[in-house]
Amino acid sequence: MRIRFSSLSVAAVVVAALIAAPVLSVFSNVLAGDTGATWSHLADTVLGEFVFNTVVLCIGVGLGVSSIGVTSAWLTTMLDFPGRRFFEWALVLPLAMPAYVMAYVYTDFLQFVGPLQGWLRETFEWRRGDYWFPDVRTVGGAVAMFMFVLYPYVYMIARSAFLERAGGMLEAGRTLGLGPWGSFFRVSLPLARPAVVAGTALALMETLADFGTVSYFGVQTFTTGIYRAWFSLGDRIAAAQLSAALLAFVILVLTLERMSRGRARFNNTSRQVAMPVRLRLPLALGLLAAFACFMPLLLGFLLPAGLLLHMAFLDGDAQFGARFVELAQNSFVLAAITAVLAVLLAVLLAYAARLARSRLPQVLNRIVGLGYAVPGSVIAVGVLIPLTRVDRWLAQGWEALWGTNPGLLLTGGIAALIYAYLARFLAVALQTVESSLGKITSSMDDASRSLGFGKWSTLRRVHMPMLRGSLLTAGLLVFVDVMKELPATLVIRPFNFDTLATQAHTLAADERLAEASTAALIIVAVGLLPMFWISRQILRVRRREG
Amino acid sequence: MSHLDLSRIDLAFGSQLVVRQLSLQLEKGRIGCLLGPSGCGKTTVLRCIAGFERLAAGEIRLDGEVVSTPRHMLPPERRRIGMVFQDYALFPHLSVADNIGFGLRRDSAAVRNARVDELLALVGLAGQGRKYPHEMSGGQQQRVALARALAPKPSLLLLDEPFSNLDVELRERLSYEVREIIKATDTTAILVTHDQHEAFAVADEIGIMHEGRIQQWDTPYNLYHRPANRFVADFIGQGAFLRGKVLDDHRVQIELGVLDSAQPLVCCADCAGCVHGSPVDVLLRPDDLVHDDASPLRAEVVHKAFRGADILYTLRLAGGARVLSLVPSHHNHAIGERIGIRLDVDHVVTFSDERADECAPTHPAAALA
Amino acid sequence: MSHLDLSRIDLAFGSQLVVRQLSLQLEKGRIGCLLGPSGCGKTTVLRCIAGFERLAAGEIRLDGEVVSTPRHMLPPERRRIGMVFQDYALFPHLSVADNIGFGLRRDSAAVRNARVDELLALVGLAGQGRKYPHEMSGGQQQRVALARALAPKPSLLLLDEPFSNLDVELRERLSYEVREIIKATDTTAILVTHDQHEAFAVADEIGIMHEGRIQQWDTPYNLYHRPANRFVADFIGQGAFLRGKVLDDHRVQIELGVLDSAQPLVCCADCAGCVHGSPVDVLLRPDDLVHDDASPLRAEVVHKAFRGADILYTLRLAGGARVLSLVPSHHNHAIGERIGIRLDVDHVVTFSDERADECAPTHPAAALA
Amino acid sequence: AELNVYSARHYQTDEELYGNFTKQTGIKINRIEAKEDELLERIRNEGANSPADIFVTVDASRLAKADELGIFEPVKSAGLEARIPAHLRAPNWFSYSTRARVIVYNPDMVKAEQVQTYEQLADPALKGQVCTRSGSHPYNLSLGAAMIKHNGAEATENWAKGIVANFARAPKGGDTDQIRAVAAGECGVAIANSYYLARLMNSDKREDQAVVAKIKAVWPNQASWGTHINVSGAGMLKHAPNKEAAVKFLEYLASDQAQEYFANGNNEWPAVPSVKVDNAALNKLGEFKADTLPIGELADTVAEAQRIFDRAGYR
Ligand SMILES: Nc1ncnc2c1ncn2[C@@H]1O[C@H](COP(=O)(O)OP(=O)(O)OP(=O)(O)O)[C@@H](O)[C@H]1O
Ligand SMILES: Nc1ncnc2c1ncn2[C@@H]1O[C@H](COP(=O)(O)OP(=O)(O)OP(=O)(O)O)[C@@H](O)[C@H]1O
Ligand SMILES: [Mg+2]
Ligand SMILES: [Mg+2]
Repeated sequence: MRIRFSSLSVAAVVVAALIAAPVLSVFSNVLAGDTGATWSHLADTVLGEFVFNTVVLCIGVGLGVSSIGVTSAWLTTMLDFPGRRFFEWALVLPLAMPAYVMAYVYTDFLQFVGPLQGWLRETFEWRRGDYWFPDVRTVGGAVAMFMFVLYPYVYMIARSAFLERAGGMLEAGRTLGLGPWGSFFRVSLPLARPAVVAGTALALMETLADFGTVSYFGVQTFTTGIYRAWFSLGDRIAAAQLSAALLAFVILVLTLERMSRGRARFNNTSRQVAMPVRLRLPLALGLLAAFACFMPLLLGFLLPAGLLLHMAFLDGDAQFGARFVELAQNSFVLAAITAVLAVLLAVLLAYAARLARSRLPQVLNRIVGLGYAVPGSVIAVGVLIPLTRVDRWLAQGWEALWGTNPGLLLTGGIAALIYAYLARFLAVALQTVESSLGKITSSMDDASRSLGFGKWSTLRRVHMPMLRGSLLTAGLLVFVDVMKELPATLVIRPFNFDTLATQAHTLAADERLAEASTAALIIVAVGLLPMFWISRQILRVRRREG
Repeated sequence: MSHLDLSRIDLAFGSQLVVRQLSLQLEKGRIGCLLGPSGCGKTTVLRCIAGFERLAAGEIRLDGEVVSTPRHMLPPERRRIGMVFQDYALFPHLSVADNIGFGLRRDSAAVRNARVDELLALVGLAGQGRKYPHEMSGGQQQRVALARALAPKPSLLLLDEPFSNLDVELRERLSYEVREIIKATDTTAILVTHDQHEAFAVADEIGIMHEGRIQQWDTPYNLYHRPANRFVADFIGQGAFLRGKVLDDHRVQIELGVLDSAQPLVCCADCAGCVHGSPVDVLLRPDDLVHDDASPLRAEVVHKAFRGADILYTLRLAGGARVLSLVPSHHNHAIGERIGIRLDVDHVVTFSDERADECAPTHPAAALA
Repeated sequence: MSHLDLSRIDLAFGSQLVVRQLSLQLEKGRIGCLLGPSGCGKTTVLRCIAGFERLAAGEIRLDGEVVSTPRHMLPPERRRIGMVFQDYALFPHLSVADNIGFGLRRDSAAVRNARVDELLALVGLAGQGRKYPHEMSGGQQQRVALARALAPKPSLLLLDEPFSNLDVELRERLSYEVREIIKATDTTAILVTHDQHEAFAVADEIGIMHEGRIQQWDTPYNLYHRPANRFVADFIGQGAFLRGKVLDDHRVQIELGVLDSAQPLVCCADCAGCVHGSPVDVLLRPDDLVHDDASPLRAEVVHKAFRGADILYTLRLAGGARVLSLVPSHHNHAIGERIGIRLDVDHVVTFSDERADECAPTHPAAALA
Repeated sequence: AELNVYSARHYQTDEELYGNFTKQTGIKINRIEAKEDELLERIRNEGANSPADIFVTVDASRLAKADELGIFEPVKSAGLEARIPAHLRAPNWFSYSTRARVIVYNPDMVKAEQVQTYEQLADPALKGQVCTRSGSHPYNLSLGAAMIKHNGAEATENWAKGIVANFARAPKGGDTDQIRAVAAGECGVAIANSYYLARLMNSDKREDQAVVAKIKAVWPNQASWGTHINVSGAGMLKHAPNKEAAVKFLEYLASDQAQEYFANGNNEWPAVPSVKVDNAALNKLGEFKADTLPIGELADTVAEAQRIFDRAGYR
């Protein structure tokens, strides 16, 4: 008897291999070439600082996003206070703000020559050195930037988890003497652990992959180190090795986290799916809660968006007009296609791993997830390597058959771009979907199978509907990420193809921040549309399911 | 003062009233039991007591303190209750030992571990503390839920079908031990169960619920022998109703003869019935009809259920009415056979038949088994 | 050829063998039942049959086709089974009607609706199809699970404690109707239950499981009266063991007198015992001891359990041994009272006592209730 | 006909430059604009099938590096050779515009004579006064590379250490940020690219004018090797599918009109000496002596400059 591979696992392995190819091609450089000189130079001079800054950044951002994200998610799901319904969806908004734009805006606002300090100096007739003012362009400032734009990852995923049918277990906690806070720390939070970890991991991976913000702030991190090895020292291999080291670190952390879960599960064990009634806070506490939700929103969105708007009005992009419709359309189409694909593929991969008896799909999924931690330029090159290779085979084949050279079939179009996005952002969808899938008991699968449904139709008829909220969340996260993505878009896009992000970059890279504000604002605005729609949709799903 | 006092509580889900004007009192250290058909509101009553549901009317007092009214609710965690949920609601992220020790967070680790081990042993799961809930069988999970609720020594225990997934032997042992614990610690408890024997064995007082109301709150003996209405008579134990005519205070004429009651006839409490000549329905329990080969009275076997020690025969009388009889299991008769029976009635229970519907709400599944 | 055929299957969770060398066959249209203490592996056997677990050894055939071996598994959806899960596993995102209609995707909407309504009526939930599972009581959810499994008319039904959360009346009605459906449609079924009366009433054949093995696969009558070993004797029904001495093929001497068996003495099947003079343990069922005020044999009441129709007395004999006796409930005696008893033994069941441990694996909860 | 350009230049005014070429020749231009190193990777990966005809960059050492990778094809064009000075071209590529790395200072804080050369910026007298952007930015690396060529590695390393010791604050931001910081008094002196300065000077925004009013600019090293310049340049690719058009384009870029667009649009100086642009700010900054080192040779020492900066702690 032959062991048969199911269509599901074959599909999943193929998809995973394809998506992981760019990351693997980064790894494949690890053993090539002699990079001893570069390494010893880096180790002697800057590596320590890179590592130190990166660790500080990770710890700061990790603590920041998880505390802001979890607190706001918990407040809006479990309690009732003034403005709760507004905060439920508004807390997502900072997501639309690219971190590097935030960095520009805040720097402009807060730096020595900026309006705030300028005003202070004028009003109080201070001079340099007369007063202390926090400097944004430091590690601390970078932590703040990332914290405020990235906490929505944790907020959204944790919120899904809090809302996901844990009513009975919360009640059990209450009968065992836990108050609302105790329930939070001892029941809700541990049960939401995979979600909080997923959200935090995403935020951290995005932080690790960031180049724009940290280099603008002059904060040397592992990623700026990769760029330095690659561009300044001209050592591509060493750059790849540095990337690989970064990824190894990420794998290590994620693996340790998985292992520490042991055999614990996080699904609902109770048939009581309805959430307990929200606890209505007394006014004073309610205002405090509203304040706690307002601060991240203010700092992560309202203030920077307001500043951008101010700039855009004062002296925005001279090209504003019909061209922007095209840019917005390009961005939107790319983001929408990628979001849909990413969600579908993530479901496929997560579901295959759920059903698999072997560890292989889980390992593959972790590798697929790594794309998010790889700096955009590196992944762009990582995408180009396999893609152009395939392209060349295709071209050769074509030429052998038809005698003409078709040029590059894949790399020439947006397909390559979407592939690159998937390689980078599938992690986002995957983490979201995986954490929610884990909340569905396996008896749901069994029940459906016993009623005559195969794996695929069980997926379609049982899991997908139950995951609806999370799928929308995943789609939204990917959508917004694609809207903001820059390095890969720059290199891989086809001829004469601009997006809002490239437009903003063109100006910002030329140090024309005010003019870049227009495109940046439109990124935010275009991101807002689906965000409104999806947040409403998610709320509706949640409300209906009680 | 009662330890637990529910007075005229109403509870609604949306517009549907699920608990209606329900009152009950329980003294400290007593074990009450709620019995009733599926969906009658038993779990809901427990949830009201625990503080999970907001009352639509009435109030609940614990130790004299008002804990629930339609406007005010003392949070569940401040009621010192322990609850076994019908669906267990174990924590999937915690091992069995951690589940059981969950409510003991104020104790030192040593004390907690000792208590957890003690409870694991009690529920027959010694040494299995390191497993996770999903690695346990249904009945094992149920026992963990029980242990978890007992661990913090609550002053009020709410047990929602805590033994439903256990085998008879384990169920009897555990219910016995839980009763001992409750009595030894002067805990008050409410048990919900579908197993009447269990209710009889464990509870001091039993309430029969139907459609959100308590029909009778009484001792097991009285429920069986002096049911307050036709619903209770029907629900508790087995039996059949036979048409009869009242002869006098102590006697009723039925198809099988004249029943002579030691006490004056027991009628439905709030019925006018029981005057001479009035037609009544007489409840015949399976043990009221004794199998006797020598008896001239004969009935045809229409159904039989082997029950181990005895066989429960469903018999058709000459007049067509059906009655039940419990016969030691070596009297094995075939279906269709006509066997001898004899009346051996101790308590005569009658219900006036005109007003039957009012006396005893009809029950959807009341058809005779 | 049997419809269902498990031959020598093993199943392990990690390194722990949970099902061991288990075999069973069931003809088409028959209802088998698995009885056994909590955690003995009943659910696991059903899950193997359904195709959710991979065998460690052995094979399962359905209609002659091999569906499970350690290397190959026919997916569950191709086995034409219906299963009621111990935890119901209702789909929380679907209404009750949609849950029940879930397996009917090939039918037209009209056919499906008709079937759903029919099943809702069967389980006593007519008109409640639009509710969601979490809006139903535990017992109502259980009935939905039953209806869902029945809806597609599977050819093999696996029922894992399908009535555990239902009241007696409903349970009896439903188990009766499910039996009728199974018989009418020539379905094969395996029922797991903890309720022995239910097992006796519904099943054609019963397997007693213990620690992953089947101890005896037999008819209800034989299980009760001819238990294959001490474990089965202990597990099925109630009873006590008394020391005795074999006199001859038909007679045993015990403290209460000489037991005379109509058949040659039934001993543990694989025991050497039952020769003259050998010491044996004699099983006394509660119905083997009859209460008789006139009898000179006296025993002291040490415990009593009111059971409605009768009271189960635990009695201490002069020699200190304890026995059980089932007495009609109007014979109400107080604890400590000495009452008259008389032997009325029909089937004498004895186990050779030296080799008792080998014959009948001891059972953790085997202590007498 | 078409022409495919991979460009690292991304100035908005380049639109006209390309539009004009199309108008003149009927050749449509397709562009991808990205950062040079990534583009270089793309070209390398695409290999023989690459659609790219022209590669445009804004850093001489990148041009040289690309050349070293062998992706360019030599262009023989008498016209180009005649118009573009020798130190601004190589056999395989041509520069079309130049920008200078100038010193900007705040006369309230430092004296003009303190900041006449790059080397002076390392003078302890300027302690706490110097601002620059990151040392690993190509503009600064290119300056470092030139200094190694002129002064030697050791001197450059000492210089870098001196600069680091003089920092008013850690390197951060872009060149414009440095200029603003000087105007605001956060730093006394900074290094910036000429076109950022010129852009501020040409700006009609009030706050930009306020900045310009507060600062003065210096052409560094007029007495020695001259002011460090960098270039925008381009070359034709080896696998270019449209070689004819590519050559035409390279030649077009050296034409008077194109030079004006190319340079003036971004406040740069045309590479062709004969072309004079009319740019108020550039006019005001006036003539200067530029470094005449063959610009492509900087590539040799860029990596070394980075290593020196790393050692000196010039992040
Ligand atoms: N996933 C699992 N991992 C490890 N052990 C398990 C797992 N599932 C069940 N077991 C163990 O296997 C044994 C048999 O479990 P099973 O669920 O078959 O029992 P059961 O006879 O159905 O019991 P119950 O009557 O309590 O439902 C139990 O001891 C249980 O602890
Ligand atoms: N959340 C809810 N929303 C609407 N109706 C509900 C809800 N919960 C319970 N009900 C209804 O209230 C009634 C009482 O439910 P409850 O759970 O108290 O019954 P129960 O007596 O415990 O039954 P069982 O013995 O089946 O567990 C049932 O008819 C049920 O359908
Ligand atoms: Mg209930
Ligand atoms: Mg089970």
